[in-house]
Amino acid sequence: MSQTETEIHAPSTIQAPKTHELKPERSQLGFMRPDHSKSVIMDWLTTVDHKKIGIMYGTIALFFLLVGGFEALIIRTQLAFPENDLISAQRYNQLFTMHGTTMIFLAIMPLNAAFFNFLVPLQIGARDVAFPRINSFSLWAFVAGAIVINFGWVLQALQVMGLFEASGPTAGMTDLAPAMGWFGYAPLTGTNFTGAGTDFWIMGLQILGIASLSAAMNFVVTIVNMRAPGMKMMRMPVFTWMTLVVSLLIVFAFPAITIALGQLMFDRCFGTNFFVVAGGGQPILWQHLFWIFGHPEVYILVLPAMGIISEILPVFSKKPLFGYSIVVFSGAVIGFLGFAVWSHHMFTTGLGKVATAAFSLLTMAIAVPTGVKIFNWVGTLWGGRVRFSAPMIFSLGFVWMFMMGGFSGIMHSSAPADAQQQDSYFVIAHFHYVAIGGIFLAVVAGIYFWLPKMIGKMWKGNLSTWVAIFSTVGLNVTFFPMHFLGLLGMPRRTHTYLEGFGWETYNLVCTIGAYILAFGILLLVIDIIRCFRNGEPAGNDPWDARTLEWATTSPPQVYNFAKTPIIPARDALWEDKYGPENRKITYEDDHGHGIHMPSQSWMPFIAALGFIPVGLGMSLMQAGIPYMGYVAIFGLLVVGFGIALWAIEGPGGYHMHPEIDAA
Amino acid sequence: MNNIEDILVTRLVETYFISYTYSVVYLFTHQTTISLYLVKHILSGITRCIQFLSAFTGVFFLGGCNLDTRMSTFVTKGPVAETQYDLFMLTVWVTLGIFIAVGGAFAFAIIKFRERPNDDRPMPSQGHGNPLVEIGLIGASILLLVIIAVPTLQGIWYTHDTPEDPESFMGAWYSGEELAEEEAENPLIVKVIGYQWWWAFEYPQLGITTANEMVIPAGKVVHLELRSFDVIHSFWLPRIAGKVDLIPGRTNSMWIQAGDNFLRWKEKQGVAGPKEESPALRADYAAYLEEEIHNYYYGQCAEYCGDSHARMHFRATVVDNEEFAEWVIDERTGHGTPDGKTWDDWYADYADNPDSLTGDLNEGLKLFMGRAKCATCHVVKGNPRALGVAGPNLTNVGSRMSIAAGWLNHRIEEDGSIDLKKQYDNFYKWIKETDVVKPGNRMWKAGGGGIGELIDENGEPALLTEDEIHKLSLYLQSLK
Amino acid sequence: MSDTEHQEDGHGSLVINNKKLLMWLFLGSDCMFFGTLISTHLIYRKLYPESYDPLLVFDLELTSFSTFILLMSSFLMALAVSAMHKGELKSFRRNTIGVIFFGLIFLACQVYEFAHFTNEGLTLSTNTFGSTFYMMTGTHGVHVAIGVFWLICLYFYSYTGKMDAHESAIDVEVAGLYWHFVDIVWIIIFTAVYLIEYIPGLH
Amino acid sequence: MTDTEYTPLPVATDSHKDTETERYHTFVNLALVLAAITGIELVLVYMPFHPIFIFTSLLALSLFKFVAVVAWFMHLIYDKLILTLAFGTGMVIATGTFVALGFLLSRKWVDVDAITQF
Repeated sequence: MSQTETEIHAPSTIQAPKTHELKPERSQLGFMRPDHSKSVIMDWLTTVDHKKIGIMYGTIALFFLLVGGFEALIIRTQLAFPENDLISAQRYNQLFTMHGTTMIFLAIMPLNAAFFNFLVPLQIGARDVAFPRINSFSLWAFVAGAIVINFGWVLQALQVMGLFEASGPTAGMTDLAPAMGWFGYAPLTGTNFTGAGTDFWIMGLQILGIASLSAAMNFVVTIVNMRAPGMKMMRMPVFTWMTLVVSLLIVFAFPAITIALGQLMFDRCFGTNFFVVAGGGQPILWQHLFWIFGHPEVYILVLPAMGIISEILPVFSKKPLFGYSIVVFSGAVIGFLGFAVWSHHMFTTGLGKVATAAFSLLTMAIAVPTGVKIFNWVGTLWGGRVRFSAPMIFSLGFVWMFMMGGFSGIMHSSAPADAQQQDSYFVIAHFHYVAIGGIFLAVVAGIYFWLPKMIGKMWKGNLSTWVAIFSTVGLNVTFFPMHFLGLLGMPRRTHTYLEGFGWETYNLVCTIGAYILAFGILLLVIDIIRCFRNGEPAGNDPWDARTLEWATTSPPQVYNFAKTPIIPARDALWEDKYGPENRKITYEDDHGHGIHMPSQSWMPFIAALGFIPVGLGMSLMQAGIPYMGYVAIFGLLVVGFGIALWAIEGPGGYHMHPEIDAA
Repeated sequence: MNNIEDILVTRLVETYFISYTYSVVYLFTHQTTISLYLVKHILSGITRCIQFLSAFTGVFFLGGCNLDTRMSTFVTKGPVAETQYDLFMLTVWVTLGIFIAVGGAFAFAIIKFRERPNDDRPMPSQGHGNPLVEIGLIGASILLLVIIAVPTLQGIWYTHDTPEDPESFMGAWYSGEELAEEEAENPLIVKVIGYQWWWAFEYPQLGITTANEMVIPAGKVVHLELRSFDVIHSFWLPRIAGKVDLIPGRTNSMWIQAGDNFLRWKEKQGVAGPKEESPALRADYAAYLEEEIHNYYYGQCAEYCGDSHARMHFRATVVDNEEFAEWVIDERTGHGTPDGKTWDDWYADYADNPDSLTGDLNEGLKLFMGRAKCATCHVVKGNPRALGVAGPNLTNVGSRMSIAAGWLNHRIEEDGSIDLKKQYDNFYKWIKETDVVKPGNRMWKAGGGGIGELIDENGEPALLTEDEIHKLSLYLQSLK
Repeated sequence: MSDTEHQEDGHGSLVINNKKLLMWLFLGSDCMFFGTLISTHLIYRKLYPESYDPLLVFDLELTSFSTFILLMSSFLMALAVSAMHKGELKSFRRNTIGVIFFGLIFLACQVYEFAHFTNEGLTLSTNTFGSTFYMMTGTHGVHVAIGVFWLICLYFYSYTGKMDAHESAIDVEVAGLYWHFVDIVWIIIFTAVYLIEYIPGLH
Repeated sequence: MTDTEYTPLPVATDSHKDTETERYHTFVNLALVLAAITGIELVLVYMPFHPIFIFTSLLALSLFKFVAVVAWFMHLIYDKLILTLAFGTGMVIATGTFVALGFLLSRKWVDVDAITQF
């Protein structure tokens, strides 16, 4: 990775006033800290730099995006023709389960986390996040969760190659990959219906939950506490605001799923009766607990996208965001109302009239703040000077497609109409318009916008236009017909369908669209690689942007800002460039102390990796493989020791003196 | 950015707008010609290039655009589905309005305010918003939502509780016998029970049970009690009603009605006065039911329920009152032995001298009771020893238009009769490769009791032979 | 313990101590954890009031005793935090050892209670009451155990001489917040799970 | 902090000590009150009052204990508002969820036949 260049840019310490050699020191445990390592791998594994962590999140998430996309392509290929037998029913069910899980937890959420990590400290003028080591822990816990959740695929691949067989001690290993849908409705997740895949899924999600929770708390503290002087809450960039709202949503929504998954795990491993009908368990309770988490989760996915768009549109219209405060406020309202509408996923479960009506009305209410955002985006363009650079093309596409997704959302909010749409392809169309037309396009817009900042290289050529054409055309060819499919009665999650129901043409068109979309994503990957390999130096502010992250170098130095900026206004950089004299950014004097940097550490990495034996051990124990309980306990000990040593080793830290460079 | 790129991108954005307006509009133009004219006026100023694009989109959707399909929610055949459809269309019109207004403003802004080459306009004003505009827009969106909300609430109340409709009380239309006194003031009740992956339909008032193909009277309210045996399923009969889930540990209910009742039908016909009554009107109403409602309806499980979720269909046959009564009697009577003996005699022969029972049907029945172990899981009304309840009730299975929970069909669409050849093939296929037709099925593997696990005296696997399957198929076909 | 890395590098807008804010956020989140657990328990109680009579196994004297113990430990914790702020290390140690001791008594009571209930025939898999009860009180017990472990660490850390009235006071205060939270959760559980079962004729 | 330039703060100012002493008295009083309330609760459940009355009183008393511990032992009234917000949001959402679930799940639709445990 070109990231090694960052190291070269690092201030040369020889010129520092005190001859201050940057050498690793010993921690309070007596070990050498892994600072200033020459080994690139060691440097990245132990890094606490929010920018490197962000880039790692992004890379892994893009990988899983491709994995999830590949799964989707197989699904679509299977459905191209009626009564197709390309893959078996079980394989199909595994694919759509893992497609949903992968896209939500392993692709979109970490992509958002990548942007949070990279941008938030830069946007608020901070050196790093509040707890850099917790940040590193979050990343590696996410990786551990991803490994556990996908472990079933590995076993299945081994099984196909003849290297693994469910016999002897592993006889209980049936259903290697999860196959109960990404919301795992009980009692299908019970031991009488599904096997080991469900356990991998439960444990993997549990670990991902820990990763998300720790990251989210970290970001709330960062945003509340670490802002540069003058960066009042109402001067923060909208993306930072949305990060704050999303982090709070994670903090308050994830416990519900954690407990629900815990109960499910107890049902499977220790014979409790939470969702076991014969023992009095009510599967409906799982649905409630899941959606109490699941609906805020929808906003966890989509609010960062809205934040990205709210950053890009002003830059390329040369105007401030229209109605900043109301956009921020509506984001917060969406977040809060998000906790009060969960049952609209359950209109067909027989909630009763009053509850159905209440959730129906609340769902309509949540359309208002969402609409407000769209109005404000249009207002931002109005009277501006609209430049069609790559990030802008995707942002405009986002507004368009997200609007489409929003409209089918309003259609769902009418509970009786939803009785026909629920669990049909209409729903699939709706949330893919939101997820691809909304979130994916916004994330791509974000990549086009910020990658020059992240790697210091500018995009080459106009491939982005083709990416936009293929991905939006592909998305619409794939998902627009699905509205009709759903209304013509095709239920979702069916691995095949009979001829004669009028679904054949639509399905074929959808499949063709999926390949067009896939081609668009392929072009995106090519474009990113081209940018890495051939990009020209980007300069600090290639887009004539407005917010603070563009005030520093591209890529930013490890300490972000040589001197702490003092923020006089919203849109700090814009005011600095074009505003009156009294709104220019000034810088704090550091009194020659240098910049205090946190030390790198192995402990978060070790503690997080302990989750792998915990997850796999618990899952395999449920499948009846001997000694696996001990593996799980061993993993817990690794986690515990990692955290304890992390606490004892002390935060460390060293000083850098960039002022010589800055001069 | 250079000139060509600029034009290209502008075109791209225009293409977004136009192709979308058109394709959404197309959905609605299908409904009435008036809206078509309206839309034509709206689109009248658009250039040739755009017309070409629209034509392209039009052809694209025209190819597969038949909205009157088996499970269509567009062409409804009952008040519940109709209410749901009307609400859907209301949301469509409202959102279409918003789409045109906001999308139009959006597209206008993009085109009007785009940066032109050598643009020497002054820097845009750095205004931060306009509170009046904001509040106005919020107010407008709330107003639009109220337009949806009020009918939604009415719809929720209407579709939720089974209505008290005197015409639908069993006493008012059911001519068969053996109806308990207190049931006369109730509508027909059907208990729907979901299994992995088939449906049981019990008629508790009539003491009958059928599977996968329910029969209901036209124009009458039917109250459904929904339960599940194992995992969550969902009852969805799109043309008659939206779905309600079957959740284990819980009883849900819903009501369905195929076709309007007399009162509602009169209202729609514009006949003055709800009390209006005449034999001619009644005849018209009967004709309406006969022509538009009596039919064979397709339904499917709509909640993912495991391996063969895709193959968990069901059917509803809507019949008139007399046919319904006949069907009930048929179901109650059940079946005799193939050659008219009493069951006692047949069983005596079966025990003492099975070889005396000859012919394909008797051979099939012997397999049914014996080697193939069908009777351990299936009920055949009449047969005193076929009492298993783990699988679908097979009474009159030969009269059903499909087997394997709607997956294997033998209905001739033109006249609604059974294609006997196809039916035989379906039975044969189903028995021969149950696990292929429906992976994970318990009829094939039930922990030692399935037909895929049959063994001979030595404990060796001994699946049914082709000849045995042939005889079983013939026997099952004869159950009608 | 010393989790905050470089809050000193935070800038002028520093509103509140990082660790403290983090802990309060965690507690807000923990409210949802216990909220979900207690909801599950009470909902199943409401759905199946007749399925099980907890008075068969409950022992109000014991539970009241452990409630009292936990309340008092919370009191001592408040004193320990106060002592740390004043820089009185000895007083801190004295109070902390008291908290640890009371925490251990509480845990012992819970272990006894679980063993007693199991002997009486109520296990995890007996019915929904068993499942929800054990999981809820067990999760609480795990919280107590982690708290005890944390305090023991702090206690021994106070002998290393690395404690100071500034940073360590915050560490102790954060541990104290956690401990108090464990106490308030028990206040709710004591009322919602134990006491109301004794109200005659409520079901 | 292992910051080399770090200078330990003076232990505590006098005024700081005074507030701590003041708090000390508050804590002692509060502990007594909490113990007393627990005693009252214990007695209350055996009293021959109307169940609804007892239930309401118990609710109020435990709520008081809850708020008292949060406010004083956990220093919330001495601290910044934002901490109250962080914790309060969690409490409000948790309580709201509990109440909503209580309404949504009711005995009347339970399919008792399906449950074999009792």
